[in-house]
Amino acid sequence: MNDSAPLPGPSGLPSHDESVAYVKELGKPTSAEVLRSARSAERVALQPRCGVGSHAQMMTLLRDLERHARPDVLSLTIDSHTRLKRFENARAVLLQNPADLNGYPLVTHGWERGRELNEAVSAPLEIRHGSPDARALFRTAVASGITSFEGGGISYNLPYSKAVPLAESLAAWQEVDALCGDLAERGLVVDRELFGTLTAVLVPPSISLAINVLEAVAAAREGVRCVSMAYPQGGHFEQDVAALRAIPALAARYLPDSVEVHAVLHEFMGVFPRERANAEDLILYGALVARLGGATKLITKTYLEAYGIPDTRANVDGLLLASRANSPLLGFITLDEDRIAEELEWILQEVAEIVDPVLAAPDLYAEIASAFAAGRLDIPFSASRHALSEIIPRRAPDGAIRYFATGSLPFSGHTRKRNARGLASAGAGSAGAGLGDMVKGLTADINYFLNVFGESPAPPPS
Amino acid sequence: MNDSAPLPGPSGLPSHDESVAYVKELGKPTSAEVLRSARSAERVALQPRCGVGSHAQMMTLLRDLERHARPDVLSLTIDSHTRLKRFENARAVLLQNPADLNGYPLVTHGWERGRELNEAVSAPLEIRHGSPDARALFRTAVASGITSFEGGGISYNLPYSKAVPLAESLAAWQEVDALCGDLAERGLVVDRELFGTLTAVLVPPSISLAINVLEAVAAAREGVRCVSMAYPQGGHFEQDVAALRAIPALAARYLPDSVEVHAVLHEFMGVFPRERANAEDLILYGALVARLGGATKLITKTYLEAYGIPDTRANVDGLLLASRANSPLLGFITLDEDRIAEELEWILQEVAEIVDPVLAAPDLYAEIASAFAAGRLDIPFSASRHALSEIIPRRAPDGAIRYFATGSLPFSGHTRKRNARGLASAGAGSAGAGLGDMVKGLTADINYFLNVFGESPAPPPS
Amino acid sequence: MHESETRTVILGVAASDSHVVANHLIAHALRAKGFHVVNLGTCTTVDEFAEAHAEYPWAEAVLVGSLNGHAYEDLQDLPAARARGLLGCPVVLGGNLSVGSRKDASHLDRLRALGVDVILSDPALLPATLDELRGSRSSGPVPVSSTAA
Amino acid sequence: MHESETRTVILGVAASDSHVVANHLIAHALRAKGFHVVNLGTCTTVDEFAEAHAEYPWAEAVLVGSLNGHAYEDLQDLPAARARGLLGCPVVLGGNLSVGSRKDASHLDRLRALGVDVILSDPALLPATLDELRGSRSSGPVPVSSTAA
Ligand code: B12
Ligand code: B12
Repeated sequence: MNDSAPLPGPSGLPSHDESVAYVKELGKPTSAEVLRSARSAERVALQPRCGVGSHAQMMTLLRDLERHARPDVLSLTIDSHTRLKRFENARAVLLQNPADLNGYPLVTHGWERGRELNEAVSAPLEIRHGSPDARALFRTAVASGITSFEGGGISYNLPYSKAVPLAESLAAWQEVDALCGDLAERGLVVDRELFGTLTAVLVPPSISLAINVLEAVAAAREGVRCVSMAYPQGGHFEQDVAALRAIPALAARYLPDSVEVHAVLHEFMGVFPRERANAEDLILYGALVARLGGATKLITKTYLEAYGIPDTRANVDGLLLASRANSPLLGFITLDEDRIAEELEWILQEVAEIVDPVLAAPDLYAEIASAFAAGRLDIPFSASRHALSEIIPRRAPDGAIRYFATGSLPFSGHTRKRNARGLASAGAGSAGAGLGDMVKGLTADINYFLNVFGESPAPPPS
Repeated sequence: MNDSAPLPGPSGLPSHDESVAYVKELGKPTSAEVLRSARSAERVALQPRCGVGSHAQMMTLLRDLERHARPDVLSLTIDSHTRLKRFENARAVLLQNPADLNGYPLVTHGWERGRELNEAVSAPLEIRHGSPDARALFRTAVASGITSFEGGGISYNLPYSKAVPLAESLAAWQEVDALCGDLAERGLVVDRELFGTLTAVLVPPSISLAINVLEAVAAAREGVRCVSMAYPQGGHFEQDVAALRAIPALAARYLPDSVEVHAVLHEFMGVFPRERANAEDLILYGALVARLGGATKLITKTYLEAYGIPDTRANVDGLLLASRANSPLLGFITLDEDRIAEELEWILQEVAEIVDPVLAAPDLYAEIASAFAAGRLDIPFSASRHALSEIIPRRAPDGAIRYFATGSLPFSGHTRKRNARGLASAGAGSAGAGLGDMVKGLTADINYFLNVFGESPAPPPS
Repeated sequence: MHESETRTVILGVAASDSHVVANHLIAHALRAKGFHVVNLGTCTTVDEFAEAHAEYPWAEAVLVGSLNGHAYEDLQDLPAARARGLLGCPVVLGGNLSVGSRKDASHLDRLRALGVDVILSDPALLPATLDELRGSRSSGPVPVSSTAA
Repeated sequence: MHESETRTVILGVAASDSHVVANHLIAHALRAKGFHVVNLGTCTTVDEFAEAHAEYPWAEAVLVGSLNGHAYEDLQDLPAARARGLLGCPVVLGGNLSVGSRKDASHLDRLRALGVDVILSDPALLPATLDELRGSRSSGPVPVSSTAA
């Protein structure tokens, strides 16, 4: 509990059986159980992001969040040294100034402290990180009795690292998934949440969902039994609702019945308004999208999003505001169902065009790697060299995210035309426009909500 | 500013011209101007209830509310001694323990202190009180440069006092309205808000609106130029939205074009849930009703409603939560317009059946008094002997408020049948049921939102 | 002391207070249980309660509601009335008894000090309370601080 | 010192940081203005920046983005590199430069102490800043703490 005391040395991890027994004795539900009961109660489970470097402060943070906001699941957000396996850097910063860490270095702190955290609160914990190779972290998490683990061989590689080959991350995550399979056989279903949020900014729904499907299929093959597919709120209501509703449809089409699938929404993950009132409008909006789209879980934001990692109070306030979306008094809201149905059809069509050829290949992992190399699979704004980022998303005049450039995605002519049509009226498509104009247009699309709220695009103080 | 200093003695009030000039120099908009600009911006103006006995604390309260929540209009809620002209009691409590007052005794403090309050904030002030005879209070308010004044000869008598004859309160309010007419001619339009909220609990929309119409017609005849018609949220979405939308329709039908008319919603004024989360669901719901019903202004509640007068922080939180309803991101919400249109038609029909005979009489004031004496006009749960309270409201199974007993209201057979039909399925109408059953049913209807949220009907700690 | 067949109570809302919904419901409910309810309604001063008690000296209790937070101020005249030998029956008080959202116990103490005999929060407990008061009355003096709040 | 016709800059995101959207946009924008942008992308260590500078010694500046709050830790090796005579050009830093939502000025000071020459928040100011740096460079040593942040 005392950060200035020497850190526990690398210690032998308990066996899977011991960890499963530990979870059973913990006396709290697993993440999978919480998700299942939220779904059957038709409410959206809420989860904050939270992670600080110091163990003592992490305890306090979790306890305070639970006491004041009663989230359904709590996060251990891991620092970005740990996610890149720079454990020595994490240790160095931890010893020098834990407040400089942007997350909790679980591997460095060790699983005994993980159990301490787990025992401190009654909500189950999830590890949120961004590791292309999360094996050490996963083992520490299981030993800590933590029942939900985010990531995947694609979604925790391309947005998070520069040069890790996909083959490597896919293999590492295959191992994590297989460990989950083993745990499931021993009686512990770990919720494996896939990070369909990707690079978060202007992600076309069909890209997010296609990656979700590929990782889910891979996970299911290794014995994973509970999959959460996450989608980042894009900002266009009917498109976002359709994307969430696509998740059960995709699960039915691509996954065995034995796998439980949940839809997770990330409240808007792009440029956030700076004014508190505007940020709160956006937070509530995101929560309503989750509710009306039928998401099982919502990952919340705070009014400090534009500024930096929020303080506890802001995190609590974000959760409480989002929980208004679970109000029993919103039955009066009806939606433009025709428009949603149309978006849903398009999304399912695009996802099929992207994933069907990949799933038809004999070796899924090899095919994923070579499809990314060739651009048949792609994500916008890749942090990694191993995706081409030839696809360019833009917003249509109504705010929907469309493909401005489809790169080498194996899209039908019909899909391509529909996307072009959506953007044509935006003037975004003027083929003659120079790079400068394109960057200007993209920037405006990224700053979408600033425009909605009439905030200037000036960046927050560094 | 110092409550222990001697209170200012009764001092000569400035002339109307001096007060009008003072308001012009104040450098802030009048309430009428704020309402007009909210309406043209299509946003709901927000206003808290607030009033404490001590002058210094009232200053602080107004400033704190403004700083933290930027309401569009601020209230001076007056204590209930002052509203009954028990000025000596107000003075006694003020000197002994100002915290024992449930509002600000403006007459006792005097108009110079009223101006101090007015100058302390940039939002215009409204006096909210409940005085059957508000003449002294009105004169003090005008001298304080306060540009909005709530009440009316019916709505501030029947819910607030036991034995004041209507002829008396109507005459007192006729004087107040005439003073407003005089001020309007001198260039100051005072917003006269009518308290259609009445006894607040289970008020059938057509009763609230009928009283609004009668008071508005009376006010317009005396030269009042800006009328706010207030309606208490009943809890049924389509009915409440229809009631708000009825207000402009009634204004067009019954009032001259020269009178500006605004719709005001009171967030639910009945038994409030005790749990903070549930109370906040109800607060947000009320704010959404205001927005979607096109109200110009919303009077907010707080999560402490069930307990007592809220502290400043709770009041701020209530305003901030309600302000989410002004979000530009709610355009996705569509409503059951057919259902709303149906309710609207019913409401307009019922109001016409109530008010048309009264307005046809040669002497409006005399007719109002004798109609109440005969039950042709009536309100449920009257605090006054001068209304019969023969009408009994109940909730239909869908939560809508209907007439269980229409008393001596001059309703058509059609209206009576429609109301009975609405309730029939509730089993509320079983004519043979005893008084005990009726009270049980009424109590359940009053506790409606406790049931929605699954809270027990146990009363809050006294 | 006069004892009628039907039991009588005097009901009303405190002097500065116009909250009347609970008052209506309590009157209905007690009548449904067979009580004769003399309902003085809202804004009832201590003097009015005393007059009513003088008119119905067999009334078992005076039931006062107070919601607006002014209970203490509104019952200021109770000690004087009692000193004059008025209101000799138990005074039962219920509602929201002080201004503000966070209540401490002291505000109840000062009400008892004024002479309030019973402080109740749930009106459903009134019949049982009245029975109990009648029981203790026939056997001895008015209990001074029995409370269910 | 080699001066090519087209002006060259080295761009990248700090060592532990994968936030890349601004990086893409800045690269595009500078290219649209005619710059040759050597974009090292995300997760770029000080050593990698130094290697790139050794390869493009005529580069006018190294532009580092840092969003995840780890700027200080990620630039720990900058003094050592400078001591070895590497990265002789101005280092311009921008983004979200410390962990947390309430920033005080001290975190900028410690970055300057590491050898960061310019701290900028708005990337639109980059071209003007680069012009200014070139101007002051031809006339004297690298300015140590000009800042527009
Ligand atoms: C409706 C209402 C009004 C209506 C009343 C209409 C009428 N004539 O009845 C109107 C709008 C006129 C009104 C006005 C005011 N109100 Co008002 N009102 C309410 C409200 C919203 C509901 C009350 C109600 O009818 N409830 C339904 C009935 C059935 O329940 P109840 O009254 O709570 O009573 C229960 C118990 O208290 C108990 N009980 C009640 N009486 C008795 C008596 C006995 C003997 C017993 C045993 C039990 C008992 O049994 C009931 C059932 O559980 C409450 C807040 C709330 N949501 O509860 C505020 C509230 C009571 N009002 C309040 C105030 C301050 C006022 C004003 C003074 C405001 C002002 N300064 O302008 C005015 C002035 C009125 C006056 N002169 O007294 C405050 C009281 C604050 C405090 N104690 O700290 C409350 C709590 C609101 C708040 N949170 O601030 N109000
Ligand atoms: C999208 C996003 C992500 C994506 C990034 C995808 C990708 N590969 O790019 C994902 C989901 C992967 C992600 C992950 C993380 N993120 Co992040 N992320 C964001 C988010 C929501 C938007 C960033 C963005 O793309 N903005 C659009 C671009 C155009 O603007 P920008 O990056 O803000 O840059 C502007 C300025 O800073 C400046 N600028 C940027 N670079 C440069 C360079 C120079 C030279 C100059 C002059 C200017 C400049 O110009 C830009 C335009 O104004 C922000 C919060 C927000 N809403 O802003 C958080 C945010 C940056 N992330 C944050 C964190 C903590 C993380 C994580 C470390 C969380 C964790 N512990 O798990 C991880 C780890 C990533 C890592 N290893 O570094 C924090 C940083 C906290 C802090 N500094 O206190 C933020 C602020 C969120 C928050 N409020 O907590 N994130």
